[in-house]
Amino acid sequence: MNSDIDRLECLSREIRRSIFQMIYQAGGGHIAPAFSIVEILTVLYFGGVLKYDARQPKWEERDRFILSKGHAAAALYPVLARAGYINEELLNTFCQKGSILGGHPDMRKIPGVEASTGSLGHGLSFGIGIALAAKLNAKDYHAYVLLGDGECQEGSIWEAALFATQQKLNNLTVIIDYNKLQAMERLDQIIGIEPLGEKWQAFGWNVVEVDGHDIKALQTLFNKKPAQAGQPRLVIAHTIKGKGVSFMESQPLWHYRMPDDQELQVLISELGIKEEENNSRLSLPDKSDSGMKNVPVSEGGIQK
Amino acid sequence: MNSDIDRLECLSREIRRSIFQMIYQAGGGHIAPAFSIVEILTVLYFGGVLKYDARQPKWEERDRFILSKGHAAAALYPVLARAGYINEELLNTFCQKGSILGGHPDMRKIPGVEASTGSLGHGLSFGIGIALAAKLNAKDYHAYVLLGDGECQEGSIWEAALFATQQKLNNLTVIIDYNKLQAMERLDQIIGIEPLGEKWQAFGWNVVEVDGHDIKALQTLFNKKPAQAGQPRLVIAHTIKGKGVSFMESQPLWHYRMPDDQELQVLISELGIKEEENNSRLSLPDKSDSGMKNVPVSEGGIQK
Amino acid sequence: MRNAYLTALYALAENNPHVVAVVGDNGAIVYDQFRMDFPGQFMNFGISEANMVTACAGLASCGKIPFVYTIAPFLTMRAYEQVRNDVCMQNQNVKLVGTGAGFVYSSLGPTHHGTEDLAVMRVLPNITIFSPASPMEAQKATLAAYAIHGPVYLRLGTNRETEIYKEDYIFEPGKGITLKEGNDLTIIVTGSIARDALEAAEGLDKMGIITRVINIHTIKPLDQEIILRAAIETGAIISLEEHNLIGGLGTAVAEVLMENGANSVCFRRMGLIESFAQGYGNHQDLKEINAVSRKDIIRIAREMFESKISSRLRRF
Amino acid sequence: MRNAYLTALYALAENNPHVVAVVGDNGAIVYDQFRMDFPGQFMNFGISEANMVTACAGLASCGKIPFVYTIAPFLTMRAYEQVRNDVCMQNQNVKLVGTGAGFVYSSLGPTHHGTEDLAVMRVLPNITIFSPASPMEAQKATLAAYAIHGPVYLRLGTNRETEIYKEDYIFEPGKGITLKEGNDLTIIVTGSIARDALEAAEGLDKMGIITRVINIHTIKPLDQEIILRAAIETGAIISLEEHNLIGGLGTAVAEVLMENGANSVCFRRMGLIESFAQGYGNHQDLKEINAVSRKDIIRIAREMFESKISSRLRRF
Ligand SMILES: Cc1ncc(C[n+]2csc(CCOP(=O)(O)OP(=O)(O)O)c2C)c(N)n1
Ligand SMILES: Cc1ncc(C[n+]2csc(CCOP(=O)(O)OP(=O)(O)O)c2C)c(N)n1
Ligand SMILES: [Mg+2]
Ligand SMILES: [Mg+2]
Repeated sequence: MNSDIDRLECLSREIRRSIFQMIYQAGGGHIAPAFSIVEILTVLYFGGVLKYDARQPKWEERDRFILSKGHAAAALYPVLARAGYINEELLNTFCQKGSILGGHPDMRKIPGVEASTGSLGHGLSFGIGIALAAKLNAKDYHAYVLLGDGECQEGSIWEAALFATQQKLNNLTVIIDYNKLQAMERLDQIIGIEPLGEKWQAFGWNVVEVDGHDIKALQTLFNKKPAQAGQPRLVIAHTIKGKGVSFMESQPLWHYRMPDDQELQVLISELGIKEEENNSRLSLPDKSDSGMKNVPVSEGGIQK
Repeated sequence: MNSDIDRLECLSREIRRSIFQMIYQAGGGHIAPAFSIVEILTVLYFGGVLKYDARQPKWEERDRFILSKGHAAAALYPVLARAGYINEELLNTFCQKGSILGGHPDMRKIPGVEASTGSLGHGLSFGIGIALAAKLNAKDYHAYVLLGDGECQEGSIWEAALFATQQKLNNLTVIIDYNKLQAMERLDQIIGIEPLGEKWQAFGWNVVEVDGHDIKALQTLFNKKPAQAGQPRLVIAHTIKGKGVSFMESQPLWHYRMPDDQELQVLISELGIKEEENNSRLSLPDKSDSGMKNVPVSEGGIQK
Repeated sequence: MRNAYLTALYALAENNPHVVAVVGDNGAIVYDQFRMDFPGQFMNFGISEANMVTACAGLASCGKIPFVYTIAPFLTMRAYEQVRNDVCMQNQNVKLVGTGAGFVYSSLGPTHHGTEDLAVMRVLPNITIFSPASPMEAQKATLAAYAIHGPVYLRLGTNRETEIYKEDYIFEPGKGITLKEGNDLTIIVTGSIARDALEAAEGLDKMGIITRVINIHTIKPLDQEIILRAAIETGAIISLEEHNLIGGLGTAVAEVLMENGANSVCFRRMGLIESFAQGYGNHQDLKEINAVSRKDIIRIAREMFESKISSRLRRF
Repeated sequence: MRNAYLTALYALAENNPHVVAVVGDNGAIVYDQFRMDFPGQFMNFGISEANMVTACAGLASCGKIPFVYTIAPFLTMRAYEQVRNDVCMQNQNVKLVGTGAGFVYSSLGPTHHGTEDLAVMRVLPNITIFSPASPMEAQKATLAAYAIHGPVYLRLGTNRETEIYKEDYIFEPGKGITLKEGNDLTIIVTGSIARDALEAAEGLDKMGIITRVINIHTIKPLDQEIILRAAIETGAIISLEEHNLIGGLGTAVAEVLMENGANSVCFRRMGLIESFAQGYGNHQDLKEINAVSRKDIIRIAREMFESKISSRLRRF
């Protein structure tokens, strides 16, 4: 058991490194939003939670995972690569001309992606359609939807929350990446969503809370059949945006930003990126364009 | 005091009669949704709750009332007439060529209408803008928004609910016309919203419940300053859709439907429409078009 | 058109259990028979159009074929970004069925009118747009929508339209229909106002302006050929629709004419000019108030015909 | 353009306390100065575009002047029905400021692209649409938006555009600007891709096709006169925009040309053809992938010019 946890922890570290390397090569991206959900994805895909067969991405009985906060695509791609859906080599093309891997995931291009996301507030409703289809088609799969906490400010989330309860979608699990930050600031500085658990309970959901970086706790939770039958399940995963890099953690600034040279050194050491990897894939950016060549300055305010 | 209640009850009865006569003349309309809110409007406008001056519809310090469930416009118009905003005679033109009174209220045309509604889920956000403007402009008015219960299925309501709490809009009162019916069926058959009070509480609102047809209770409630400072207030008004006409009460069918001859007789007696009134304004419809000449068959399923 | 739609939907549901009738708290009694016979193929999403549209895209991604039925603006505008991102961008097999085309829900006012729907749907990739003119056509369009694998917007009126086709005909997606021949002028029309176009054309015939009437039941893809032929053969084209002048049928016709160098044709669009539909009353009242009644059609047609003649004269 | 916008907004807020800067969880650090200096005139509505737009209509109904700033599709499409019913139908004094015009947010993909926004905004009554081409123009358009009492949609790019105007000029709403003279062909363009049009035109000049470039910074109301003059004087018009071919600038130009009998002009629209913007990479990459790069402009212009000449020859 412990060795399984070790394996998953090791995988998580690898995935964080991949995320950073992809985004760094692309010249920009949402690092902190991706770091926030690494353990969740690791446990879902490699901790025996999701039922899938990467050789048959359209297998009808597969469980479905939807990354509703699509801006964390850079976390999903290395996971899909390790799960066998896409070639590892592809990761090097992230956000580049000719690639199928964009800043948000495209279900028409990438095997293993169930829904194209990017605009917040769509994934849960899409997942509801999928969970409902299981009922209509008498299939026994489960739908997992990962939401951002800021995303819960979108009304469509609450429309969906009401509907899922009405339809008794017990084959639906929603995970909220509760990192307390949205793009600009803390949620409670913009629009607070506390008490979050009470809200979902009042909307009829079976609510559980967990440390979203605790692999063991996540695994235990996801592999337990939900207690309440006939209810959709909500997992509030307490997370840290930018988890894994000290200067990024819980800093709103890092929603969409690239490290400077000094920060880079800290990051390399904290993520445990080895020299050889660093040499082969992480070349320091050309000062003139600050490595920002491929990705536009997004809403999230890169200032440099 | 009691005579005041009597006056308001008498007014309510008058308004119900007006509603029916308007709609009957027009040939169709939302009778039951309008009957559901008569006492609420009566108390707001004539029970000393709303601060207004009909001669100055744009008076900056006025309280604002927004009928978010705009399909009950036929209840608002007679109230605006009795409050002095519009001429009583206009009521006879409801939904007719050349009239300013349509099936949903238009703020560009009708004095006293603060927001054009008709599409559900807009009024609360509009009211929030108004309440927020009071804070920004340092004005001391209050905004009242009347929602349908079915309308609470719209996500925009919950976006607004979160935002109002964040902004501590204590100059905002939302009233939910909790008649347990939407257009097609009971809410709990389509999308249930129970436990309604808990939902709003979890969204940070100060929740009170009241019998929405009890004039005294409504008046007492509205004229009490809300206990909690810094919170928006929600009034859950338990109502009966179609209130006042036995065969309409709580019958989904009557969302948008006109009585046949037999029903008409019952209605005339139950609403207490007097002979002279009946003669002057209620002419039995021409059989060939069932009185449906001016108003289209709406979504709500008139079958005849 | 509503009953015609339901008849077709009933047949489809009977033949394919994946067909699902979806409504957004509307349709009441009219779906009773359907619900009774196919309880597992009916779903009411309540008053939450955004969730409804996206969930239907999710359903479609698992092989279901949702026919999503509600009032046109709530479907195509309230849930616009959902239609764009989840239905069209992902190319899902969702059928969007909007009722209340144009301002047939007259007295309910512009919140309930479908007067911008063609413009906003037309700009979306991957979608097919049907805008039938009569009950029979609505029924055929419903079946055609099913036959297409991909997003379709089906724009329906209400249930009061009377039939304009005298006999059965073949509905070909993307092919316009010449309802009436004529070589002096063409009215290109879509939706139930086709009847007004036909009646106006008969009036014009009597005035010696022999008017062709073309019904465009498929707004996208558009039948370029029938339009260009009308341009060449009649030299004057009026487009007519219950829609804002911008972005709908008239604009689509202008695009075709311009890019195909259909040069010497006189052209004029009829529809709502920089406004929502004004006024209350019945459907006919609103046509009059908004200057798209038969009288208006005849007036504009006469002006057009005269300017065509005089420009021809100038040319000689 | 973003900083230019903010500079103008800052000045407006300073002069009028009713001006309110509204954002939807975006703009981060760039608003820092503004927030510091006008804390009571800044408001973050979070990730709830529908509530944001309607609430701003409510604010405007009480005399506030909200400038609502977020990514174009979330403003104009996510909240479309709110823009339609609460801003345009009620004719409220709300300024909608969409960033990321076209596909400048290249690698973020089509959910973040503004490639249908002109079509969906153009069909709405009462709205003015500005689509500036450069920072200076964005600044002027912001001031012009303020000067209009009523709904305005201001379509901004990002912050990377370089200036195309060599000197100050007068920005007149509704009046196009001839950026470059020429009589062989006209490119009518809007937005930051105007720079590509200019550069292509210089290339074309060298090939002997002296190309006029007209910048349309006001999409609505449109400058008919400058378009018709170009039709007459140059005989060939290309429209160019980072937008779907349908419903945007090109379509607006087609409408004007057709209804004004600008007959003998060769016309072609450049933009996204029945698709969302394809591919990833930087802005330039996407222009190439989607066939609206300088090379493409030159190629199309040459084809157009040749067909103009040959059609002229045919005529003689
Ligand atoms: C509908 C919509 N509005 C705005 C955005 C821009 N946006 C991208 S990420 C983000 C913040 C999301 O916050 P949260 O859901 O907490 O995710 P996190 O950043 O914590 O990963 C915003 C506002 C968007 N993508 N979609
Ligand atoms: C956005 C939107 N969707 C659908 C409708 C159609 N519609 C009009 S009334 C109604 C039912 C409303 O139910 P409720 O809010 O409970 O009001 P009540 O009928 O009880 O007055 C519906 C669905 C609408 N007007 N707006
Ligand atoms: Mg967050
Ligand atoms: Mg109700």
